[in-house]
Amino acid sequence: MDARDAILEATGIEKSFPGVRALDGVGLRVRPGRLVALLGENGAGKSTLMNVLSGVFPPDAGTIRLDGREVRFANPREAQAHGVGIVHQELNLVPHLSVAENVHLGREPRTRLGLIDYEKLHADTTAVLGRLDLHVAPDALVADLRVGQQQLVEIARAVSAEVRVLVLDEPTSSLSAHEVDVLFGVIQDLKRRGVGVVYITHKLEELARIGDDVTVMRDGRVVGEAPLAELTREEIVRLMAGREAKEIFQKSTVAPGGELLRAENISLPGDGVGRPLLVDRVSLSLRRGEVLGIFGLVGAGRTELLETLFGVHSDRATGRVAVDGRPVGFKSPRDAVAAGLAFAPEDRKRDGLVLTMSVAANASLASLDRTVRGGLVSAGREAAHVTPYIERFRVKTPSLAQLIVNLSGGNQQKVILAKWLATAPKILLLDEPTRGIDVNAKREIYAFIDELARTGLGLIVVSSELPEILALADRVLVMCEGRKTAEFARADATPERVLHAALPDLAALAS
Amino acid sequence: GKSAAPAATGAKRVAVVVSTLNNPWFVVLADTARDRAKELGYEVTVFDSQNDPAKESTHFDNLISSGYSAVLFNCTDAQGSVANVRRAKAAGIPVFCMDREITANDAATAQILSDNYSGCVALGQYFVEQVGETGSYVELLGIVADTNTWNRSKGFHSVVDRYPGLKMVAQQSAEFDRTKALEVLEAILQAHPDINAVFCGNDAMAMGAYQALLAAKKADQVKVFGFDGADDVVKSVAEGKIVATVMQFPKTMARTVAEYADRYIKGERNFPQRVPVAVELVDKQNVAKFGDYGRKP
Amino acid sequence: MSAKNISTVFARFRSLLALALMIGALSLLSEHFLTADNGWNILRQISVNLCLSIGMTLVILSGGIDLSVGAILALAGAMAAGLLKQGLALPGSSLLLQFTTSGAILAAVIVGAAMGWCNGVAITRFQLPPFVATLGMFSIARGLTMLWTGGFPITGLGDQFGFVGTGFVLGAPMPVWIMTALVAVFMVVTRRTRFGRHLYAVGGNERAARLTGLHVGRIKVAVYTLAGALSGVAGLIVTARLDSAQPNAGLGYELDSIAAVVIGGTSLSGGRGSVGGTVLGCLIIGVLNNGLFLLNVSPFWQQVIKGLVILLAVAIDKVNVRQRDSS
Amino acid sequence: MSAKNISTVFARFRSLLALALMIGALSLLSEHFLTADNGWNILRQISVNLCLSIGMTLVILSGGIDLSVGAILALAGAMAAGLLKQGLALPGSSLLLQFTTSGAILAAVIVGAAMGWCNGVAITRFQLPPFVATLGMFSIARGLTMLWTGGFPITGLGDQFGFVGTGFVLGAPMPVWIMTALVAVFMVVTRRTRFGRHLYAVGGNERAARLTGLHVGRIKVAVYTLAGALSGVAGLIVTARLDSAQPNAGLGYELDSIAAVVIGGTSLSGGRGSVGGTVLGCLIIGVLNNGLFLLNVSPFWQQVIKGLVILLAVAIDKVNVRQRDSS
Ligand SMILES: Nc1ncnc2c1ncn2[C@@H]1O[C@H](COP(=O)(O)OP(=O)(O)OP(=O)(O)O)[C@@H](O)[C@H]1O
Ligand SMILES: Nc1ncnc2c1ncn2[C@@H]1O[C@H](COP(=O)(O)OP(=O)(O)OP(=O)(O)O)[C@@H](O)[C@H]1O
Ligand SMILES: [Mg+2]
Ligand SMILES: [Mg+2]
Repeated sequence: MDARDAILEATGIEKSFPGVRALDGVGLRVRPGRLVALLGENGAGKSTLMNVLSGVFPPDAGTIRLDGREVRFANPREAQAHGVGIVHQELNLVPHLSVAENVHLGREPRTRLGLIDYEKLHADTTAVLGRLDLHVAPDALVADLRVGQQQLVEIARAVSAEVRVLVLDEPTSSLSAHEVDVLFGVIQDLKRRGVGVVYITHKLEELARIGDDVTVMRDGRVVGEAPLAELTREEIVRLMAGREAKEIFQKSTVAPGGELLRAENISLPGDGVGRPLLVDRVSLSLRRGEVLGIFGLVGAGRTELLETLFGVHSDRATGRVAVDGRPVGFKSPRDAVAAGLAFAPEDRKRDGLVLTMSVAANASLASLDRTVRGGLVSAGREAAHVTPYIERFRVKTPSLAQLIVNLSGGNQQKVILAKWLATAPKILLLDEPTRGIDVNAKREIYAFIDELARTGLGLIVVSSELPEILALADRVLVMCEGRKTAEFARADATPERVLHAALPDLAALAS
Repeated sequence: GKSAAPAATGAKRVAVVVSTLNNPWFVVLADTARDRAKELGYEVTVFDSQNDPAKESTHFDNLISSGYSAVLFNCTDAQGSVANVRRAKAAGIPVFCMDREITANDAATAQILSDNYSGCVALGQYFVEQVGETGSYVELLGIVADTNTWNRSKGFHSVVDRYPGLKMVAQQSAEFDRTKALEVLEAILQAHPDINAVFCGNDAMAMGAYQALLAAKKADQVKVFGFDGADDVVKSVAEGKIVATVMQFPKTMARTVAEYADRYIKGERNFPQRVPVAVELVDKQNVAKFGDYGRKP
Repeated sequence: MSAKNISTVFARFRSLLALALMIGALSLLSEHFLTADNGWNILRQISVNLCLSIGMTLVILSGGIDLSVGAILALAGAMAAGLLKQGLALPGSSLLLQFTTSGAILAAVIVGAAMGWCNGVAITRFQLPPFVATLGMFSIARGLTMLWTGGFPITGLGDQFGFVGTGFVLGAPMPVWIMTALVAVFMVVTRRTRFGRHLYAVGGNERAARLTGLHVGRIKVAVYTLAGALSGVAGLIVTARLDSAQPNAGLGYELDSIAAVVIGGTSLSGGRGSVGGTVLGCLIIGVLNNGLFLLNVSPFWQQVIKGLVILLAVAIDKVNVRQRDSS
Repeated sequence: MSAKNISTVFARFRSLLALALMIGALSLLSEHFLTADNGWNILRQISVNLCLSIGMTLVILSGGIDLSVGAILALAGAMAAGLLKQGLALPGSSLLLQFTTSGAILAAVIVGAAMGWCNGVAITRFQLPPFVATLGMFSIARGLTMLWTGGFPITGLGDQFGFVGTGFVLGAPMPVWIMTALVAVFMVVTRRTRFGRHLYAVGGNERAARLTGLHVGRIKVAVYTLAGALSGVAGLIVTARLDSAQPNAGLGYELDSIAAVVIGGTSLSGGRGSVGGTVLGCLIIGVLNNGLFLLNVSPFWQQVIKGLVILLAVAIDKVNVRQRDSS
């Protein structure tokens, strides 16, 4: 077969949702043994296109050809039967089934009696997990895994099936550097076997390692299609945004003010599984106008640290916290909010959003008292209250009344940030704030963090992306296996030293 | 609650199995049977079958295996309860039915029965007397899955249907329930504002029906008939609110079965299979003689 | 008009359509249906279910369920009647508290609220699933009612008390006034107050609500307490209408009220629905019951028809609904 | 042993603890409790609820609810009894189909399955919420039972038929054998078959199940069909024990069986729980009922105590449960 021949070809795909034209005559070619990177801003329609290709919903118009023959997928099962596999942007696992059962869901091996052959199931699973270098027991419950591990289970499910076309929608958003390396190895392997891969990402630097072709989408249309080699990074960004790329983020220098937050000896015992202390005697301080970056590998305990500061684990955590010099005992997130803290969690669907409510209701939820007049919430005041934040982040939504579940992933994250800024917090805790956010939005968020610091807020930013931490932070705190292993001033934080402190075996040597 | 004196050790145990305690009439029946058996020196347990023969069957299993000496029984269903009684009999435990009969003649030791059918025949005759031979009326049935509902209805119709001038404009179930009766009759009155009478399968429904008529300002022109002899209805008959009811004698029946059981335990074996306890029509004329679920002393 | 509003209106419209179809059909089938009198009738008959269903709507919106509303109704009604008739003998002393009519009315609402509060505490502090907590309360409240009444109705409560159930004000029956006032209040509460908004948030995503700093526990306790108090009000109406507190009042009402809420479009998984929808749900059920009696449909067929109409009423509502899975 | 197994065993252990405590207390309080006879009694008594509850477990695991089990029980029992006694007159012809005992038994199970299938279709194809669909079916099946029986019990079904409810095999009552066999089969089905695991997947995350290509609709239809068939079996047991099909059999059983499932630790939101837990739940309820009678507790207090014990049994289960919210 000629390498130029597409396995899968979509032409003229259209798809509308109430109030949104998500896809407007989009085409895409997937060729055997090549990876096409699908790029575009948040809300450009990438996930929608993939949902159409994998049978989640039918297109309003357009055709899909597989090996030149027109096909119609009424549901995901039919797409899979034709060899189209997909890893969706958000996790789609069954929390109370085991890893092995999730990986082979719908394809369980059976004994002659018709019962599930757990021996073979576990052996097969161990083999796939081995390919992905994921070492968890095949009979562990998925609910007990970390997000990153869950993401790998999801990928394991896709690669263990016989696929001819594999769609990966932001698969690396919660993976560690090592896990990304392993994944890329697997992708190269699949390409060698002639599988066509569609890869959606906002991390342009990943493309150099695995990409062959690039398709750029904007506002539901394809605005550029070319082999990767023919495009520069600047061109890609310009295609995505439809405007010249802005200056690379330049951090402003502000002299930090007085101490805002002090935490001493924060510890959080585990629940008996895994290590005994998820957070192990961590102390930190934060000053007005300062951005404290916390770096660490996935599983370092950063999320737990932020959650503890925010009062989520008051039943188990120990240590002292003071805000503005006054000791506070956060018994619940409510106390923390009252003391001027805000926390944007990493798992937004689970912890951040009320999916049944509108954009406006989500944005105003933490500061509803500001929209109350005469005891009643006034819709006008609510809109006036949240609109500046919605606009500031350029949330792409047809209206404030749109249900938030209908927004693209990146835009949902922006609404969460809007929600917290609307409370006029003193201290902002951001856990992976740019996960799943496109390049331009990312830059906006960086600028925003910077601007907030200048107005005197204290910010703590947790990120697994080293460049992000280095660009943003005035000070970098490094964690490894629950402990604080190093702290650097901005000037001293070189990538090598920070990474060194974050790696388990080397951490002891660093400082 | 009426607290029981602790039974003497070694006292024999007697079970009272009652179809439901969700209706005061049956509460009187069960309480009287319990109290009489206690007076006679027995330890007594009351089992509430909640109108479910399957629950009743569970009670029989329990009482058979824990060695009761007799069962004072108010069944949930004439036919559905037969198997239970036979099991008790096979285990050597005598069963004495009260108020409601079981269809088998060889299962219970004795049955002290209130004759629903003939009570309603009498009521039907009185109904025709009061309402006249022409007019329209509504019938409120009890729980449609209950045999007594139909015994009463049939007894009533065996008389009333002989008068073609008396038209039943609606026949609906209010499930023996006061609230339901109120609501059902309210709706029916919309379609048939000019009825002359309401026949209710029990007294709770009669009270509910009366409330509906009162609210519709028709209490004067529509005659309400009940069945049971519940206290508030007897009072209402005296006040002229309800035309008539039929007194069943729960206390008499309950005391009699308790005494039969006592005699059985003491060795007597000759009991009549069926002892009908005559029911009596209660109307304005004779109402003074009735009260407290029976005839005034 | 925004997409949300259009779709909401549309969904509401479909419930309305079901109702309109029923009303239309019944008007043709029975000349007695479309009369002012019958209208009041229907409204008065749904008043009890609607009181319960408002509380149930709050509970279901918050992500819970309440199986004890019928039992609390009975207990509250019996308490009011008992206190009014016999007063309260304080144990250990020879004191007897006498209650006025308004005192007894207040007591019923307080008893209802207190039982509801217990539900809320069991659910939040002891983390019992709402189904279990309120099932336990169901059994307890039924038992307490029996113990309080001895299994006998308490009757003869006086005209003043009876007014709550049978009185008329400005031509409309009291229960209809009570129900209308409650609907109005709780429409505003759910749509326009902070508490209402928080309620939706708790039901929509409890974790997110907690992490946003909402007082999740207190909101839930408040919801069950309100549901209990509303059951108390319903208990008063039932008792006053019959001039009698029935120990077995409200049997099976929990399912009726859940049905009204669900037919009104509120999602049993919480966070989605409205008091307005519940009003429609109650009306659909009320009109159906009324119509079946007006047409003198045999009791056997009534059940079959009722089942079919409930299915159809909701199926109408379901045609073309988008956004089915949003998790 | 993996983390999963430890925590499962621990959770199971706590339900067992509640049961053991009750058994211990009752053995001390009543000499009649710990006898072989009473043991068989309890087992026989829970057999009907357990049949229904197995089906209910499947339904709840799949994320649904079934309010029609009691009504289907009554219909299936009445059909079996009616067919056995009177046969089936084919309309439009003078043919009368006669049924043997086993034919009637089969018919009951088929009728149950057919009603359940209707539930499943209403829920999947017409997208009705399970609560509404099965509530409609509840009403329809009750109505059909009334129409079929005319409101009268059907009795005198013969010893052969009665054997299902009252017979003994190898010293154990038939209902206990039936229940044991069903428990064994459905433990294997839920834990070791594709269908069983897919059931958990559908209940745990329907969207994921759909996106993974599972036949979500087909699985749900199968679940409700099975629940219907199991209700049919329960109907047979009830009818055979009483030698009489009661038109109002099974009233309120839906709540009893949901209670057993929930007390057994199955989550009402689906995807979590087990048939084994349900067996424990039924046993807890059965032992409680039995004990209250043995101790001669007055029926009114029984309700209060039952409510409290249910709360306690589940509260024991809740202490220290980790991983409470993981969705
Ligand atoms: N189910 C839906 N209902 C309504 N609107 C939707 C739905 N799904 C997507 N949209 C809208 O379609 C547009 C495209 O969304 P899509 O999720 O495809 O974006 P994306 O390119 O994947 O963005 P991101 O990078 O943030 O994931 C957005 O405006 C989104 O709000
Ligand atoms: N469900 C779980 N089961 C067992 N151990 C867990 C679980 N969740 C977290 N842990 C433990 O807690 C530690 C911290 O995990 P956590 O995900 O909070 O780290 P993190 O630094 O925030 O990483 P991430 O980048 O994923 O947010 C992990 O090393 C792991 O041992
Ligand atoms: Mg996307
Ligand atoms: Mg984290």
